[in-house]
Amino acid sequence: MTPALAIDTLRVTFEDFVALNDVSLTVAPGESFGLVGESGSGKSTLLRAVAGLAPIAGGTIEVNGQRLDTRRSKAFYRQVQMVFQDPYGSLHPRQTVDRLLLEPLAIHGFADTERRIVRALDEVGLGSGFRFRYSHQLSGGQRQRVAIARALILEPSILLLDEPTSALDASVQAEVLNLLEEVRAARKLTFVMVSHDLAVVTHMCDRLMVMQNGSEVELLTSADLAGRNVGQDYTRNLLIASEGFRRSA
Amino acid sequence: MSTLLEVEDLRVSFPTRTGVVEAVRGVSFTLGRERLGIVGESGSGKSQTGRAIMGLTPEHGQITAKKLEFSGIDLLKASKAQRRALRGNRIAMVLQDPKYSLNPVMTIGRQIVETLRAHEKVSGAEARKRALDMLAAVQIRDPERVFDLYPHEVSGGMGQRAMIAMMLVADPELLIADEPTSALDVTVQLEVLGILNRLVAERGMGLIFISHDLRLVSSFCDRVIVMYAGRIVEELPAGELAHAKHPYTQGLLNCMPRIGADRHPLPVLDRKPEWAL
Amino acid sequence: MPARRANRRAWALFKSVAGFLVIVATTYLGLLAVTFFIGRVVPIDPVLAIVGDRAPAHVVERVRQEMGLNLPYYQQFILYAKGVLQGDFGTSVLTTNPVMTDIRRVFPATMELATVGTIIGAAFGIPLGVLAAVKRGSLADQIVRILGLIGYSVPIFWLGLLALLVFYARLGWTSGPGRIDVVYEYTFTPVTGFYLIDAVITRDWAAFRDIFSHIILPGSLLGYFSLAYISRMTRSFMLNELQQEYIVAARAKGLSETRIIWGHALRNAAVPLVTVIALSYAGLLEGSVLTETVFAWPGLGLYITNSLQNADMNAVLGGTIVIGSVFIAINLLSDVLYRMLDPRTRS
Amino acid sequence: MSETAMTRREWLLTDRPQSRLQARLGRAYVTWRRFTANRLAVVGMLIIVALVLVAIFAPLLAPHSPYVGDLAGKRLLPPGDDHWLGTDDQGRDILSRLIYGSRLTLQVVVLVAIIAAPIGLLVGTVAGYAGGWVDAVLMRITDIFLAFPKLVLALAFVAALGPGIGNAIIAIAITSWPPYARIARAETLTVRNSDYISAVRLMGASPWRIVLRHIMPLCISSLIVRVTLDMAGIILTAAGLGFLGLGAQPPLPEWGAMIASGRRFILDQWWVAAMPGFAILIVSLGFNLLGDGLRDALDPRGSGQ
Amino acid sequence: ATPADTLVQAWAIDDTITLDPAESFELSPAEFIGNTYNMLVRLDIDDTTKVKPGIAESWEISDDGLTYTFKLKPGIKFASGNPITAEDVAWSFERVVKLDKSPAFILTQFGLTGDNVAEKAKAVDDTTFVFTVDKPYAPSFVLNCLTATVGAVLDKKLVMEHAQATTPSDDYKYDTDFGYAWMKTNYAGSGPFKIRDWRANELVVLERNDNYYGEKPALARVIYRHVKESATQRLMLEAGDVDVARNLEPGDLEAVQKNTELASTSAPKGTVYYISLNQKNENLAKPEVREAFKYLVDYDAIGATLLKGIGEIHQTYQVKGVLGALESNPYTFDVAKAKELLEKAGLKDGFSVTFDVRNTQPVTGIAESFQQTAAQAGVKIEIIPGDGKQTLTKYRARNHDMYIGQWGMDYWDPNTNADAFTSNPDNSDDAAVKSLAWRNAWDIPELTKQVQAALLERDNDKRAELYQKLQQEALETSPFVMIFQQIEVAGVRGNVKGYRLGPSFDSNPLAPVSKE
Ligand SMILES: Nc1ncnc2c1ncn2[C@@H]1O[C@H](COP(=O)(O)OP(=O)(O)OP(=O)(O)O)[C@@H](O)[C@H]1O
Ligand SMILES: Nc1ncnc2c1ncn2[C@@H]1O[C@H](COP(=O)(O)OP(=O)(O)OP(=O)(O)O)[C@@H](O)[C@H]1O
Ligand SMILES: [Mg+2]
Ligand SMILES: [Mg+2]
Ligand code: NI
Repeated sequence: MTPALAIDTLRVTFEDFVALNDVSLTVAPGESFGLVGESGSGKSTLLRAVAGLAPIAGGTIEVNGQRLDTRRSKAFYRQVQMVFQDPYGSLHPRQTVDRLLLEPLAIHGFADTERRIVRALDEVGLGSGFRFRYSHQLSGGQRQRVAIARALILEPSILLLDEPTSALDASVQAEVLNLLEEVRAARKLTFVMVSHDLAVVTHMCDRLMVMQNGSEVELLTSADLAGRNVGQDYTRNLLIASEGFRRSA
Repeated sequence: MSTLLEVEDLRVSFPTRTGVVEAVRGVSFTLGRERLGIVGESGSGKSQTGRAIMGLTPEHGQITAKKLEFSGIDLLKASKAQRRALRGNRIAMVLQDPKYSLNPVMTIGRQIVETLRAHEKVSGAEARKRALDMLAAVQIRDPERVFDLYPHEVSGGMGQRAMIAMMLVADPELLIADEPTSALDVTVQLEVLGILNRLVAERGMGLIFISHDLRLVSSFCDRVIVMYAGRIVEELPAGELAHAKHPYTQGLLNCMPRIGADRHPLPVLDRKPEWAL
Repeated sequence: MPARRANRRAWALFKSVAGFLVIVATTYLGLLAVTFFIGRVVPIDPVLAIVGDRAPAHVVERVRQEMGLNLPYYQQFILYAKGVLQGDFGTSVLTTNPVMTDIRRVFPATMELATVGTIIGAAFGIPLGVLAAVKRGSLADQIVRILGLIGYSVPIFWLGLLALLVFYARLGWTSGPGRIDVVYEYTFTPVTGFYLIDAVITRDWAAFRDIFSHIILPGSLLGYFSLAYISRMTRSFMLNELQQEYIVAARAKGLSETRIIWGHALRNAAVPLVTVIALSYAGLLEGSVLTETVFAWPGLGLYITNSLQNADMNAVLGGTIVIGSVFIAINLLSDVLYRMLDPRTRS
Repeated sequence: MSETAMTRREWLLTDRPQSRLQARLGRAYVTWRRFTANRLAVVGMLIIVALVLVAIFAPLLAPHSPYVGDLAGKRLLPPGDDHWLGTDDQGRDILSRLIYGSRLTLQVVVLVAIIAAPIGLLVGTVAGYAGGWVDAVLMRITDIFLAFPKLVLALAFVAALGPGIGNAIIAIAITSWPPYARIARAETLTVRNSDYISAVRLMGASPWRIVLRHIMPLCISSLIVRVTLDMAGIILTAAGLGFLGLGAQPPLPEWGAMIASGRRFILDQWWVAAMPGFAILIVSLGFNLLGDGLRDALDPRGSGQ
Repeated sequence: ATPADTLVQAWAIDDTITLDPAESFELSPAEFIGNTYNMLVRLDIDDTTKVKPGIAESWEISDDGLTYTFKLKPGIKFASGNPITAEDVAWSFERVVKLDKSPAFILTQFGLTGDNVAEKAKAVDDTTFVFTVDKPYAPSFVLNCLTATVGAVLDKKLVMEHAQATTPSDDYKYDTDFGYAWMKTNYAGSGPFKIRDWRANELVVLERNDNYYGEKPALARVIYRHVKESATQRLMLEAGDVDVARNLEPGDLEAVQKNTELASTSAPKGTVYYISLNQKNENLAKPEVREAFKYLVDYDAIGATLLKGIGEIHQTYQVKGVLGALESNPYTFDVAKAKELLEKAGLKDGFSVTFDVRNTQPVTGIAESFQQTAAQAGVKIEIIPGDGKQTLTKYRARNHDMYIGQWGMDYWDPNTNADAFTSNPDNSDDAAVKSLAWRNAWDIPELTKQVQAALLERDNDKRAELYQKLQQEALETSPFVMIFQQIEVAGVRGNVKGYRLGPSFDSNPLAPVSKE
């Protein structure tokens, strides 16, 4: 079976700075794959490189068996979509939800826009009451739902999620995570999800990669992590830290 | 334990064009030389509570309280100058994000010295020495170097330490920390908390620790206040978090994913209108 | 490893210097081309400036040939560019001096005036802007705003003449048009061309007083215009800074409002203000034609306009290049100042 | 929820608009309310509205002919009963000239705005979004225009095109777009790497689509503000050109030209220059107040708190 | 206040572009040169139809009218101390002719060329200079021409010390520049004052010439400050920062006249203002239209307002005071008459026409007034304002419809204006002589011949008659609507004595001026 996403020795540099250093990974269709690591370790850069938003200096990316050019085709964007970290920054401040959702349909020339918009809003649990609101009239969680709806409206097979809940309250986080799981199940999507929160990643993903300074530290399954079965000290430290403050420490 | 701060029926409201927004609606608590955590979701009024105590409520905001007393001083009656003299000297506050809360065009050293000199008449050399000591106390390895650095030249964790040093250099009795670590990486977060913990213990300060992370607060503080929509819905000792009674508190605890616990879907918080009453 | 880093740094330095040179060179080339183009499209016969209206036709023809105006345009441009590249801006038809000599004479006059104007504008504009921002919405804010807006909106030659009428003719508080009284014309020796400085250098205090009383009126007038701009920008920068978190932090430290406003907020607002002041300075340098007319000030603005009206393109080009250079230099300087004031940009 | 129970205001202010139109109107209404909360801004707007009305109804309002005067009998009369604002050096009624001149003033500012602002907007956004050599080339051109003494440039253009109000407008427009380009570029730079633009890119939108439909609308509000604030400058530049004889053609009652021709009498017949001066002052003030108000209303950051 | 021995004048001197008499042809330098140089003969400002001795003590004209012999005053010196000899005179003539700058034609029209000038303008001995002309011109014409600044006598020794060598070419066949480069900014004359300093657009400083042979001026120094604005000049005059203001407009002039501390003086100048109608425009080419336009100027109103004090209505092209000037102002503002004429021309409903107008006063005001009055007869005039040089460029290229112009005499003789207004030897586009008549495409072979004839009429009275005839003809048929003759005015502080203005700019004398 061809992997949904195959990355081989991917390298991204910003001027002289190496943000991603020869990272390789494969994600099977329908799999949910996690990326963890401290701030600046290159997690977002990896996703952006796949999406064509970061300059690729070396290596290859294959999506559903097809190698990507530097210039992405329109067809590519129907396979791969992305949800960004900051719900306050990823929606155009001057556009209504309706307009936001219409845009991808217009670009790709879909005909039955009305039906699709209504369905997409339903799918993310926002009634049509939200359709003509501006983003500033929405809460963080609602915004993130709109962003997810926007990503899904083109019916991609791969969804890239860059810390989709880190800006949200814990209670809202749960709702969004649940929503993501639902749509994944319903649409048989492949997820690549970034988070700095180990708990979130293990909750959502089957396998995960730990990153540091733009390189891979190790590849683990969620079960490994739950069983504290990790190979590297760096990962172990992350694990300990995620358990909260210990007074004696 | 002597009481340091007494708050009774604190209310903060903001007149806006669409009506009056009540950010804090009758909050009461007392604080001794202990660590008090305030948790609650975004917009629940945690920060405004802290700022009201500091006297940093935005100008058009209105504060009322039956009692707002800091070690015998009635803060509501105190003049502007008196309050200013208290701030930084006896009550201090650490803000969330060092990236925004340090003055970008001043060296870290100068900003620390400035606090000191605003409250005490000390010579330049003396002030510098005390600032360096303070930097060392927040476990900065090379204080001499960091003293002359600008905020953008240090990492987030380092900046937050500098912020703490700046706020503690005049030896306050009460420290309000408003989400002091939520902008930091998990590993760094713990280090900073460790420092705070030690300073509070050593200097015998009172601490109000504001955060939205229930688990973090309960592991760090002695007592926890849970706020919802400007009110306190529950107050409990940190250790008894597991036995929280209020459904809001319970919901907050439950909805977080846990490593190893396989809960699909996650339980979600079902807000009840009566909580806000 | 360190060697490589040093190398890289040298390379980066080289790149930025080279980039800067390319920018300056292309800007100059653009200025040159545009000026040349203007010289050709202006429907004024440059020969007229030399021979006048009453010259016989054969003299007109001869002068036209002497000036090379019968050559094809591209040849004229090459000749023109060649001269300029060799630092020869030619002679001004109107004054018969080499253009650079003229400019060396008129430019300090304009620069002195603009400097005084900017100093006045900044000295009053910044505090007023700060005041308006701190007391946002108050009466003081409105007054500063209206004062500034009037400065934006009033025709300068009108205000200039009124000022002359009041302060010079009626009250006699200041001296009149010109840079210096004729009495001093032959005792006072210009050194740098900046008369105030020259008077200090030569310790001619009587002359200094006279020069000062001449410059104060046009200087204040220009100062008012730059005040209008500076106070407005100061206000908006200050409002922005006062919203920042570090102001809250400064308050939390117990600093006095004065210190917070002047020491923290303004210190940060100063960073973009430098650019604003530089821009307003540049604006005064080139935009003072009308003031110069009213105050009989022998400056660059008049020189360029006059030259343009006579199609004296050498002079126009020289003046333009000088203003362009000063513009570039001011930009550069404000960049440097920006860097000095804002530690984030030095790394 | 029943429609009838809703007041119009509630309908506009609802956070659950039912249609595109309602959403748009609601947004406009909020902006309008924010704007009207600023009293000075309302004053500014009233001034501009008055200007427009005066321009429209000039023939009804003007008591005399703006063009025909009585050189021999009524020259340079001080303000009085028949001529409220006095007469000029051709014996024409200044008030009538001012009233008709409002048409020209409007024409100047409107035309400059619709020529210069779009040029600046396009150059700035394209340069900012494209980056690389496109940016370098466009910005170089902008810099050259900026480094060029503005008056020389305007004079040259007017000289080349021939004098007259239309050409003065073109000349002013040509010299005033570079700052707009800079603003638009700066704004574009801040948003071009934002997530919401990345999101549009991820949809497969072409660069042109992104610039035209997503970036430009963002720059427009700050541009509108800036243009409004520049109006005074534009009127004054037109006046300055008029002062140098390159603006409006006589006998057009262009305010700047009126000041220019009246300035000869400033010491003895002050009203000839002062009246158009006041007119310019008031209208500029109006535009400035309006611009200030618009800035507060359109910029969500500066408002509210 | 100004120093007691210094006269400070505020004046727009931005037209000074050279101080070399061989090249200078503008107004303000004429005054500087007139006061700092000497010519063979000078204009008598008390009777402007006459000339009086300058450097020449006396002169004789041969019977055939071709040879003029000048006897120089003995023992006189240049400001440098060098003696003035006939050789200096001859050399000055040679220099003018060989350099051949704008005003050179004033001398070369007598048949001088680079090749023959040495023969035709010759020093016989130290004090005798002989000038030979090619035709028996009217002596008044020749002598009048010699009063022009181009006839200034230069200090040959001094100038040649600063001369630069040049390489001869087809255009310029001489190996020296005759001190041309140096003379642009320097001085080598013998007048009552010498030029000490000239800073373009800033100031000109004249200083007493202690070597002057005549009566020494009372003033040690005269300073001209460049001030353009009339209002500014007036303020400076009132404040006492200048002693004389030279560009006062009617309103300011009136105020000066009312001020008891100030006085004013004025003199008609040799400059006329006119509206010209390009005959290339078919409407304007109709004789009735030309005449009608002369009825459409509101002369009285303009004269009483816009020109008050600075000009007087003058409908002929020769200025008052010059030989043969015709005093006749037959036209008045008469719309009915104009309409009648237009109807005769088949333009009953009027027509549209453009009007190039320089953006200075009083021409703009006159143009606007004309625009209004012409509209009454149905003529729609579109004014095209422009900078001076710009409208002039267009005018010289005959691309205008109407133009409002100003014409200053080249030298104080009726020929100059007759030649400009009523002579057009060749009306083709590439004509060699481009007079004002040519610029307006007014083809007048007959009048051109008359102008030539007047030049050779040696009897002054007859000559005057010829010119009057020419003017009468122009008055009726020319495409020139003559409007006024300029009056130069100066506001003067009360303590200045002896300040007066002459008929031409080179005859505004400073030597008699003193201050109390
Ligand atoms: N456009 C860019 N230009 C220069 N450097 C960049 C750019 N984008 C990212 N980087 C650098 O690349 C490194 C990796 O960044 P990245 O955003 O991928 O980190 P991350 O793992 O997502 O961190 P975080 O958890 O903070 O989001 C960082 O050091 C960052 O500074
Ligand atoms: N200046 C203000 N004007 C009007 N309302 C305000 C103002 N500042 C705060 N509020 C409102 O007060 C309420 C409480 O705000 P506060 O900042 O205390 O929340 P918080 O609990 O600190 O939330 P967070 O976790 O997001 O920091 C919010 O609903 C907020 O909208
Ligand atoms: Mg990231
Ligand atoms: Mg908060
Ligand atoms: Ni009337």
